[in-house]
Amino acid sequence: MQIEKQETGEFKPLIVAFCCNWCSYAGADLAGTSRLNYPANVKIIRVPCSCRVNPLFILRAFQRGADGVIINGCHPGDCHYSTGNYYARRRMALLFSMLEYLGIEKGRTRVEWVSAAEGQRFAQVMNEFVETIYHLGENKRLEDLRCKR
Amino acid sequence: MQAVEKAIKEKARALLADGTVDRVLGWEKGEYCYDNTPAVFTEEDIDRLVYNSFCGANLSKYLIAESKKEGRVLALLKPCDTYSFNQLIKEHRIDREKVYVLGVPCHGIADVEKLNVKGIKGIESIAEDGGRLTVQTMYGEKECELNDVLLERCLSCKGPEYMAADDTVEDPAPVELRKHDRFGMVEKLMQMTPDERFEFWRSELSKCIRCNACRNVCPACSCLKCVFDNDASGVSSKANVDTFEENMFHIIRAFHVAGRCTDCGECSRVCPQGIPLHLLNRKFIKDINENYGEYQAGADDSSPWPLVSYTQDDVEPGKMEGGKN
Amino acid sequence: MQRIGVFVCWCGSNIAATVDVAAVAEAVKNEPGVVLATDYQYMCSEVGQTKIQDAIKEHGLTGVVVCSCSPRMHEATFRKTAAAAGLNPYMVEIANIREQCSWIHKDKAEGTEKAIILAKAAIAKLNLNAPLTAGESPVVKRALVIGGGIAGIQTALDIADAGYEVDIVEKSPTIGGKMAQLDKTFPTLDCAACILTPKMVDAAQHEKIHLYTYSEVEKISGFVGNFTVDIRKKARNVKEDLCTGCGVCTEKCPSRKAKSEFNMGLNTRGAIYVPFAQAVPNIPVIDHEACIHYKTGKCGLCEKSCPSHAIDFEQQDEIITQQYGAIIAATGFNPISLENFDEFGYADNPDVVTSLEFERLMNAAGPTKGVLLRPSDGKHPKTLVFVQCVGSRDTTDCGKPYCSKICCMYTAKHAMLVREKYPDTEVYVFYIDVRTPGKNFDEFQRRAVEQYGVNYVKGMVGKVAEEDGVLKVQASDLISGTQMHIDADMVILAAAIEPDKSARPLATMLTASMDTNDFFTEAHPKLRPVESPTAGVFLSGVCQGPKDIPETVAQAGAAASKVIGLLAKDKLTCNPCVAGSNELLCNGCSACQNVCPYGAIEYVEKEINDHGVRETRRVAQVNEAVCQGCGACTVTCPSGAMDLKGFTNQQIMAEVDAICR
Amino acid sequence: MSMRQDTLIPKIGVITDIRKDTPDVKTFRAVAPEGGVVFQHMPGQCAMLSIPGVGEAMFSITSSPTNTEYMEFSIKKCGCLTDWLHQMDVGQQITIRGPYGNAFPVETELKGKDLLFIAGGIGLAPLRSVINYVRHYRENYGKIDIVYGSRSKDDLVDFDEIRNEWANTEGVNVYLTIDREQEGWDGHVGFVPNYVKELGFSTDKTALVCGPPIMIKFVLGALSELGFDKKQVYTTMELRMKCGVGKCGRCNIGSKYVCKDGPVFRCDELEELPDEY
Amino acid sequence: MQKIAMDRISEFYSAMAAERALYLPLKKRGAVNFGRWQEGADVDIDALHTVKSPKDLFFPQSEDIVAFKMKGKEIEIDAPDTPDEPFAVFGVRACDARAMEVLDRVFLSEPVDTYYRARRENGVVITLACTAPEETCFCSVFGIDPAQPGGDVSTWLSGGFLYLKAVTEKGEAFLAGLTPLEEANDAEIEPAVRALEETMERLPLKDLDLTGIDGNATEKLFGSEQWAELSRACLGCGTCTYICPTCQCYDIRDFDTGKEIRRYRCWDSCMYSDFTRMAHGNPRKSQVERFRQRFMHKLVYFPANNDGMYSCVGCGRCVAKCPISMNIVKVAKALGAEARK
Repeated sequence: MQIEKQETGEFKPLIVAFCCNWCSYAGADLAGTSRLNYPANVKIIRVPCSCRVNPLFILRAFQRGADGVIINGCHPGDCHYSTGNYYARRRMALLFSMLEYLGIEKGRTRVEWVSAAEGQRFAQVMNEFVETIYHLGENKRLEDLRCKR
Repeated sequence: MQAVEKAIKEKARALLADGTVDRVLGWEKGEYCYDNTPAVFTEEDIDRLVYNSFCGANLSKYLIAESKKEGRVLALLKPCDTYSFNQLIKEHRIDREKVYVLGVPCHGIADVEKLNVKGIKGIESIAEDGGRLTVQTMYGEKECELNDVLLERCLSCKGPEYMAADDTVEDPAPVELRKHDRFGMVEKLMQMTPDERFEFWRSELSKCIRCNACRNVCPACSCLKCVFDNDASGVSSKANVDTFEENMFHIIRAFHVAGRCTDCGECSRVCPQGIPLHLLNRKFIKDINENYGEYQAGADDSSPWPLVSYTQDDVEPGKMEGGKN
Repeated sequence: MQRIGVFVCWCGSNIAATVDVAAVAEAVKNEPGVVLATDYQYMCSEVGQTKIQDAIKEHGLTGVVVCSCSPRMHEATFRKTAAAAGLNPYMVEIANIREQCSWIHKDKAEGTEKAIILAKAAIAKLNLNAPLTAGESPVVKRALVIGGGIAGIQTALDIADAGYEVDIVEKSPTIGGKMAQLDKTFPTLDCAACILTPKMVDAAQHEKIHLYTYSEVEKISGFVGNFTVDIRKKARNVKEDLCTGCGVCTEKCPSRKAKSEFNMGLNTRGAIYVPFAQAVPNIPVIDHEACIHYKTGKCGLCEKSCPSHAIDFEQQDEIITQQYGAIIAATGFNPISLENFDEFGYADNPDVVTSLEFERLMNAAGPTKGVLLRPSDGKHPKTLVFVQCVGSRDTTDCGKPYCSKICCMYTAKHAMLVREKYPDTEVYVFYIDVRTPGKNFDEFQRRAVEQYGVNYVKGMVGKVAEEDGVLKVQASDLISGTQMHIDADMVILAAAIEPDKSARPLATMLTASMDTNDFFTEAHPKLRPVESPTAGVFLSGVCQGPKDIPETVAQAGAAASKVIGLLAKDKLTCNPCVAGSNELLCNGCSACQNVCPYGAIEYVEKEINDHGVRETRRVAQVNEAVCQGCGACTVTCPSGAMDLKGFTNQQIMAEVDAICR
Repeated sequence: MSMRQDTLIPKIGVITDIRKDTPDVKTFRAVAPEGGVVFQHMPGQCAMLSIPGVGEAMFSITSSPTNTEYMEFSIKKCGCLTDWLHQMDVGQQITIRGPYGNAFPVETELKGKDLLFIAGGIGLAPLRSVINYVRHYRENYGKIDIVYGSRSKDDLVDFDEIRNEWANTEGVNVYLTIDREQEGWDGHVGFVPNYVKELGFSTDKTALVCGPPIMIKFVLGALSELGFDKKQVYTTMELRMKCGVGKCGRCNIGSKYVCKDGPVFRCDELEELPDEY
Repeated sequence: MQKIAMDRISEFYSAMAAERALYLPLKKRGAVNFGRWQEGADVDIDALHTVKSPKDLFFPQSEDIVAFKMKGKEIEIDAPDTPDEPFAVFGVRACDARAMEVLDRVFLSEPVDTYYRARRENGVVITLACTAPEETCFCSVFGIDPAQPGGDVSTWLSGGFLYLKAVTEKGEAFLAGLTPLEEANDAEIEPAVRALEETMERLPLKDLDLTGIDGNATEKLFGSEQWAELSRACLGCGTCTYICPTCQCYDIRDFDTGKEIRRYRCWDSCMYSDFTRMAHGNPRKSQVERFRQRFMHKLVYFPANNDGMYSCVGCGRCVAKCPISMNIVKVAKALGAEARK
């Protein structure tokens, strides 16, 4: 049942999506309730707020073979904790810029603000992101080769 | 600098004598003319204190431990060291009351590695006259300009002002501030293609031996226990077991000091493999300056740093001006 | 190592149609810690829940993973289920295989594969869960309202009516606030005093309300349910218990130079004074600045004349310390200073007045007894020019970027009242936009134009200059595109309003957040508009943002109801998923404190034993009753000393690992 | 495929029995997958036990080499790995490598001697191996005295074995003590060092001491008061160990490696080492 | 003795690389380290010292020792194959060659470390005599002669030629297979050897006196009050340890790849604060103790266990690279007087 890239020869990107509990996780639920399709490659991790996402988590995901990481939070100004996503925005803006500086493809990381009402948008964002990663191909620059063995 | 050294010793003696301080944190003469070691002196051994163009070590980090001890310490800080000092004050790491800061003028610190690269090896002695170095080596006498062998950080000198000082030593012959494009190399890298950048950093970071010198010398990396040493953090590691970890360690280290790094350049100075680690820090500094407003860590001792602040209309992640793709 | 039971729900066919539930259970049974993996049609049904409970007892489970619908749906259900079987409710994790799996994927193989990964991630996380206990903290059944304007009064009354003790702290000698200074109120034009003063009396007489007037909050510590507040009760130099409010002293006082605050400095008052006749409490206070006794040591007329010997020149400030369960900020507003608006000549011309000054000039209890006379020469003004948006919606340094919201309406009111009382006057109103969204508001403003013949001119006044007792007003009419020159007798400026200056230091004491304009920030701008993000702190009135009286009263009531909801509880159950600091790792750098939106983090000096090394260190401590569990602190902490229970670094990393296997 | 051999590569041990000795000590019985002991050892030697991914740590082998059916380890719960071990069920596999370090000189110096065992708390674990060894070869040794103490009666490890087997062995005297009075305890109350002094053993014995560092310190004092020479006293040490073979550089005290030159030291040898433990 | 002209040196490299994997000093972004040779590699045999010593080739900074697959309650052990690739390392200086003897003492003593042994057996060490020692060099203090660098094959640079001479049978066999070499006379390297001897006389540290600092000095030196001052500025980093050709402390750690647990060992440093930390305490609580451990080990404990052999070879790497310029020379000088008292 495991995704075996070698087996099929076809590239199936692995996407880790961090969703804040209050907006985007609910948005993802709404996408589900509305039966809106997006690829199964996306696996969601629930966090209380986008500001809970540590850069270490993102790098860890890449290390372990994720091909893309997306962080979803409440729209700026709508954070359940009022300021969390503002901090997340600064942290991620700087982190992504640094990754780009190190020559890591820009498209592999993304932040999207998705509200609880935006099920449609959640599905759309995921579809787009998977598409982007599909075009970028396998993550080779941040992975840990030991995890491949 | 000899005049400055003399003035430092005089001030130190006076402050020790009148009980203002009970010890002095400075540099001690080494085995050669260039390997001065940070040291703590008292009245008895203050003669061993040295001050010249090889006193590179930023002493501010030692004050974390020194200010925990009894009594008051006289700390010799070069202008750029005072930024680190301030940042540590801001983070409540140094007990300001227990430190007497003596600002000491600096004309730039010479980099022995750069002398070696110039073919000046087997150094026996170095005479300093104004900006000129006369080096006696095992293989003959060599000469060079101090300006040609300065540490990377001194090329982008922050200037002769002290951000914190209880007293200062006058500079008898101030030198002109060097003009250098601090972010030139960062920009050059951003002009490269991602592949070229990736290759650049791979070839640099693959040299890393995880000796932690960059971390342990860094005044901003002053955690009691680093995440990379903490087994419970899930990312601890003693060695770069794979290419990824070489990246990860340095990305996270740069991220953790982002907004707090004063660009003191100690990381690059101490790296045994000569990795230009300051280029990581400067990338963050450049991004912060351009997107969140000019910010110099350590210019004051109280303002919240950029990563613990925000504005409602900050730039969106991925939208910072990057390089060509 | 945990002993984990995994329960895969079919949700009828909702899950089972696209996910092979049996295969999921089979695939996870060898995961670390798993001792049991099974599936059932409806885990949330009574039978399903019983299955879980039986398994907990039978297999000695230390944790439960339910693969089912969204945790937003049934996490609480399954936590209760587990708790009933003796398991800590926080040892339950949900793998969302319905909303985020079966409902969005069509291919069964694909859905099953994903469900297995989601289940494994939940198991990996659960392996690192620790039992959490929700802490409890007692609630002091007393509320503190800071500010005694209409907002504060209304909030206090509502809370007191529900049976709780309320203290009002008001810095001026009387409650009543800005509303007491108003003449009529829009859009109904009823008299402000007539509707306000009864409320002031109600508050004073309410057995549950205690007024601290002429008092200020000096120190606040503690947290929701249990604040400790120091209140400085400034010396009035009049003994409250003896004073009968007869007013003899105020009449006898020979000092007459102090400007009346109540009348906006348009007339004077004595050194011992009551701000206005209906003041509550009706007890005078001595203004040391103006008092001859304090300046020269002589006089003492008031003392001699007081029939009840209530004057006490020696009286000192008093500090009152009191516990509160909730604090309501109702600090109100002030018009901004117009000193910097040179173009209107406010500082130089007494006949250029602010709208609030104009209120006093129109008020029967005002300096002119309600007759409109211009301040410079006491003559009847014939031509009046009203200027709106003075300092509002102004992005220069002099003004405020926001709309002050009330000016359009009160200007219309003023214009209308002037035209009604003095039909011979010519009234101009200069405006940028007229904003009248509110019940009967637009009708009101239209009446001013249509019935009362007020000249509304879209445009801004460029300059007001006095020339031979006439105010030369230069303005542009944006609609006709012409320059206007009006010889006015009075110019009335609708000054922007700003939060009272006491709000900022109060916010600091409360660790409540403020926006850049010093208005208090709400916990959520839409859903929690009367609460501060700091638990136990509530917002009433203009301190939260510009608003008119009805809105203020509505918000005051809303804040009161939130407070009542809090005070009705004997104990507060804290969210156990809060941050916690590992003191061995804490550097004491304050980064976490900087990003905490709730002021939940404190630093203490503490002796630490770090693997045998003992030293005093500055370490962070989280107040679990205040922390809401956002996790901002955890990421800002470089050493990882700060972690979030229920979402620890290790747990999230374990989920990442499980997903990326 | 032939299995690569290196001392760092462990073997598999299967847990066949778990006994809860005290609230925080469990004794685990392990056998090789094909049955029998995982490897031979001598009393006092240690083994590295590990759960891959959780941790690896050194534990003394508490079973006697005379038992060829299984090995036993008494383990106190005090960290990540031990927590894990305490949670496991019978049938779980763990990895074991060893034996490491020296042993008590049961076949040389101790032979024919009267032996005095002094243990506190979990410190009985390494001595239990010796005690059962000398009980097995009873004829090779003289009189045996065992002083064992703990915080409370619930903290006495292997209590049943002590009471039912050791105390009933010919020529073996067992003296038990607990730190504080406790209901249901009619034995001696008091700290081990004081009890040793009270019992006043004659100095012709050889003492084997193990327990918490503070207890060892005071027992050594007590023995010296009684007139014991340092050459008559053995103890066993615990330091952070990684490799077990004296190469990784972690457990040395001066020029000695605890994992290789120890863990058993005669107290006069110990005295020569720099004070760094 | 054989020789090859320096302008044909790359022929020599390809010839060696054809036989077995060839490692030699390569320059990468300013730093010279041993690296695997391939056509066009930036070889720098003039560099006196590589940053990392050739120790890395025999005792790699990190290496997998075993792997485990966890299946429910069962554990499957998967031992890696013995490293068996034959290789040659060229450009090893006399000091680093001696360092291997030091490491041999540790890893080849019982119980033998089979990982190290395999690499040692598979590797041919081709040393290179120094031409321009620097002020940080003090190998002669340990009786090392940089003109006779040892290894399996010794080489010398002189007059535009590289001279080679097999020292061991392994070396001889290796040389025998290399075609581009010409025969040479031993006397041809004489000028180079003499020049080196003269330079050695000028080294400032050549008279470093270690008298009294030996395996018997524990008692005298362990309690010295100088340790506190000497270690005061120490950052507790691992630079000295990791660039040292003889430091051999290691750590064993597990890495969960998601598919299996890989157990690997990696260099560790006794200078690190957590080196000896245990759950309940740390026998070396402060940097003074850790600092002392490192130097006592090199100068006292190691000689005590190894017939007086110091585990320092005077390569001078730590002298040049310590971020705060505190090093074994300063320590030895400070303690020497005390030891000789």
